[in-house]
Amino acid sequence: MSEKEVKNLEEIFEARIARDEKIEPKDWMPEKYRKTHIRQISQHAHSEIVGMLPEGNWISRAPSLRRKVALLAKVQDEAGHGLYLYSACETLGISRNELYEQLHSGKAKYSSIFNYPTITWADMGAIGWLVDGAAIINQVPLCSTSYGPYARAMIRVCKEESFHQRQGFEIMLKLANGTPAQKDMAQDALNRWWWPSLMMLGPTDAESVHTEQSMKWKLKRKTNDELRQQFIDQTVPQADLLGLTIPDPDLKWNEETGHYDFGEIDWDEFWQVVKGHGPCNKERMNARVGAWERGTWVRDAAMAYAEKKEKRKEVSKAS
Amino acid sequence: MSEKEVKNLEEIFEARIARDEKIEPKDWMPEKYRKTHIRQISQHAHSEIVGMLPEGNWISRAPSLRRKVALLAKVQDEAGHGLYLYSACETLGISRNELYEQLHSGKAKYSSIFNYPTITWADMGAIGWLVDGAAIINQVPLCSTSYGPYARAMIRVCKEESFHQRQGFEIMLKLANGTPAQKDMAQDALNRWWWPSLMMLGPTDAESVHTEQSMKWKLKRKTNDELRQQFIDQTVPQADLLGLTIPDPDLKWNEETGHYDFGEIDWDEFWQVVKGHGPCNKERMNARVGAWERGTWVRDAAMAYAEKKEKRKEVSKAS
Amino acid sequence: MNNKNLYDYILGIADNSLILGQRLGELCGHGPSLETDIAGTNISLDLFGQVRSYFQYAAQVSGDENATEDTIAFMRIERAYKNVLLVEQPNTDFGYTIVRQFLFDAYHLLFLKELEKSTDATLAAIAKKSIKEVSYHWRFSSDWIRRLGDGTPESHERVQEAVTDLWMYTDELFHQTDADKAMIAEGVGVDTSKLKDSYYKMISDVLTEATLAIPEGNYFHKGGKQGIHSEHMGYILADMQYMQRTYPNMEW
Amino acid sequence: MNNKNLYDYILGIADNSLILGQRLGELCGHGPSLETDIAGTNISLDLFGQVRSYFQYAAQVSGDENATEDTIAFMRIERAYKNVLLVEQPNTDFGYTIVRQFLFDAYHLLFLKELEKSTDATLAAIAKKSIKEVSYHWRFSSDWIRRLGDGTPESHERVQEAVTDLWMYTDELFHQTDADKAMIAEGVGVDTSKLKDSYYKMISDVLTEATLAIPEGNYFHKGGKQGIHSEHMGYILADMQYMQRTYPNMEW
Repeated sequence: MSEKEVKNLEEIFEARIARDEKIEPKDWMPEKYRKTHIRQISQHAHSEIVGMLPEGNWISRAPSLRRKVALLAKVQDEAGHGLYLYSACETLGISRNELYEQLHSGKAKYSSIFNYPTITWADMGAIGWLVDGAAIINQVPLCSTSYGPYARAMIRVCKEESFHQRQGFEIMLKLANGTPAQKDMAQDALNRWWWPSLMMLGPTDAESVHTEQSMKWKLKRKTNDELRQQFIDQTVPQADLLGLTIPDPDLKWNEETGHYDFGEIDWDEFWQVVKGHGPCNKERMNARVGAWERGTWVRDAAMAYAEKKEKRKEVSKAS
Repeated sequence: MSEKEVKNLEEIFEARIARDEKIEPKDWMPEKYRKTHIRQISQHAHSEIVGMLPEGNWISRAPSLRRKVALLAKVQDEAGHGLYLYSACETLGISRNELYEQLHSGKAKYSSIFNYPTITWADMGAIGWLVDGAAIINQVPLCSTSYGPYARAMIRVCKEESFHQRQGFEIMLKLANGTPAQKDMAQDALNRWWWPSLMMLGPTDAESVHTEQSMKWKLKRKTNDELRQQFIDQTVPQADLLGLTIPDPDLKWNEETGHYDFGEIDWDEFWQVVKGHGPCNKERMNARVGAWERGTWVRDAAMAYAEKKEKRKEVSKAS
Repeated sequence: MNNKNLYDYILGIADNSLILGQRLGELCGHGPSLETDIAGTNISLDLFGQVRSYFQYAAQVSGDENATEDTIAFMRIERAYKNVLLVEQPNTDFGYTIVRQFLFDAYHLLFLKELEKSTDATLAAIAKKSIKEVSYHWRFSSDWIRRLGDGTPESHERVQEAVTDLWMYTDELFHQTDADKAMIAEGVGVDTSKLKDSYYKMISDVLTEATLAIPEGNYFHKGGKQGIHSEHMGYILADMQYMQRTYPNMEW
Repeated sequence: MNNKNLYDYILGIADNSLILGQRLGELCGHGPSLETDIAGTNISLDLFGQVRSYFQYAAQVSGDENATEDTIAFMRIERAYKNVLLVEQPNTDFGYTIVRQFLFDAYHLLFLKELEKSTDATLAAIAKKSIKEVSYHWRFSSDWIRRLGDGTPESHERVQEAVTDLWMYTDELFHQTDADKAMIAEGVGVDTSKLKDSYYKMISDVLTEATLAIPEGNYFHKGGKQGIHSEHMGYILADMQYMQRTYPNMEW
């Protein structure tokens, strides 16, 4: 293709996006669009499957059968999200094995929040309430993003995430209205998860590298700081309802702006965790890579069996 | 050596044993004596180290610090017994690695009692009281057996075993005088360990293959049935003291014989366990072989390091 | 308790699902592929769902007004759990996990199809609902037996080892306790002795198709149904009961 | 409690021995040789012996007449355990076990030599008695570092990996809690900040001798001393507390 032709295609492409048309896998797309989407969708998919681990950690110890069933279902949903998102990503011409390879080698990232340990049952509440809460704020706008398969996957994901968030809030509510030991547990979980949840909305706008292009492609509709403010404004009243204290002495309602003011985020911690130095980065990667390696013989067997079956079918057809 | 010379040596040898003299490693001994001793001493050594496993199973869950320390010390003693006994066995011209090889391949046996699972804390009491009790009855006569290194090892072993037995009885006593839950636990352990403990004294005399020769060499002073009767006569009053019921409806004092009569032993079970079909035969072997295999690189490193050190010493001497 | 035998009988059924569900739950997020992870979690979910139905019924039957599905699930001592030894065996690898599942599913399916005919309406209803789920479990596990058995030489060897090792726990599935016998006599319980031939045929057919050898061992372990478990059980319970034991008498 | 800081300080010391002793206890009977099994069990025994002395003292200090060495050892919730993250790391293999031991022993020995000078006579006495034991632990672990580091290529690589992985838990040993600071001010506690240089020299010397590289990572984990543990801790406690939680208020 000549440069001019490409330029022409790009113009048509950008115009389609501007008209809110969906881009589909077979459509022409600029290489950068494809790469950016692979990066973001796969990062999202990886976050779902790494995110199974901190919650999976409490399945064997859930305090009631009802909670155990709900937690299993939640972690299963996350695996399901991983599956749709990997599939969406594969439509961009990359295989799931390549995506795993990127995760396992550390080339691809996943949400840093999952590098914090889940050390009490209340963490199951806090993750649902805060982490899924922040995730929804990140994700709802993606339901109308420009790339069709991603947008459709996100519609399904968001619906389930809302359910998870309510479930998490309900765990917190039960604890907050429980015995002193339970209330302590809830407050402690809020203390530990609050700041990492704020960090989930991404670095401050000044530090964020992908914002402008992502806005154009509708991979982003608001800046990180706007999303963070939205999350805080929405969450503070919920904490009040629970009777729990958000661990930020600078947090207060600002009549003028109509938003909550809040304290300084420890960005050093954020970048440390992103760089791989969070409390559980190593455990999470070991768990994923370990599962993958221990599973090699199983996947090989499934493939060999499928091939044999195929061959037998051909033979029986031929004869 | 001519046949006659051998015959002569054998006569001298048997005469020494008859005079209660000890046979030492450098002394001449008949090949059968050597083989029989390797078999018995290694079987005994293997029993000590396999015997670490059922008790080791409760170290992490011991109910008090005092009990945890005592249990650790006991299991450590067993490892120590293993060590003396392997050493005694090595004086007969076989290496510890060869002995392990025999254990791991299933060629060498160990006491079948350790193929039963330890499923409650009370099992720590029952093992000390009953299993060590039966072991002592088997072992005390060996303190004056004919082979010097074995006799000396047994003196040390027996001293510690008596201590273990008292410790086990004390665990039972505390449970028997405790809450109903504790008393149930104690009775349940007695129910499960009673019959296997009786079997520990070996098959009935009619079935026992090694008795006659072993008697002559002072590897045995009493028959299995005599030892079993001794164990029962000694243990029944202890059970009474604990207020526990021995699970044998046929058990009763016989004024005439001055011994307790007792019920039929399930020898089918005994032979099943000996043949490898006990509840934990496979687990025990997996644990031993697994530890050995996982430790290969460590033992190799220690050997390589020792060789390097030796070489360096030579080099520095030479220069 | 008026219905001690019925209570014990319900627990004898449900504890299998409880402990197997727990074992599968341990694996969540650690499977060989996302698809098997989802399936394993799904089976665990189904089993715990069944457990809840059984234990809610058992709580009623117990006559103890403080009994709930959770006190029954979490507050018993080890000797009071009645599951078979098979389901408590460890997740050694995917081969063992699948074989354990396969050997249980075949029994579970045959059992439920009979329990559906129970004169006890509640048990019959739970069975009816569960059959659909367990049919899927059986399809999943037997498909994987075929894949692994007739896959690569390595998978064949590994799954054969698991079959050989776990075979000795199959006979206990058909062992009848006193409560079982009493409930059979009343028409409530399933006479499992009548299922044994179908069971061994059902699994042998799949094993043969999967090019696997049917073990010839004729010694079997039992004890679980009497509460005499393997050494694995204590560790399962230590985790499973952790919260209820550490924070007793609270609502979650 | 009058002596809250002293109580917390004692627990801060003893919990390290408790959890490390527990980890070593898990290995009993599973070591690479009989000799290492005996040595590991012996170290575990020493550590639990020390724990008993510390907790008996803590029980006195607590002012709670129901407190005993066992209630303190077994009846706290996870967030109330004050051990460093290092000691709760898993027994991945013999390399990790030895490196964990080595990194702790060096600190432990330096610490006890200072604690021996404490104005608190009980702590000074426990320290004095423990120094002899811990000197042996240090000899054992540092000897094995040399053997593994300068043994075979495989052992070198494995132990290097363990050193690199566990290095990030060393800095926390010197982290001072409020209770630590208060006790230092009173002359009871050890000012660990003064031990840091000696510590890194002590371990670096052995690592160098063992032909191992000293990790260059300059990020470190902490949290254990504030009761924020790794995900391993819950499982350690589930086993360790199992009996006390399941059968509360009984004597053993």
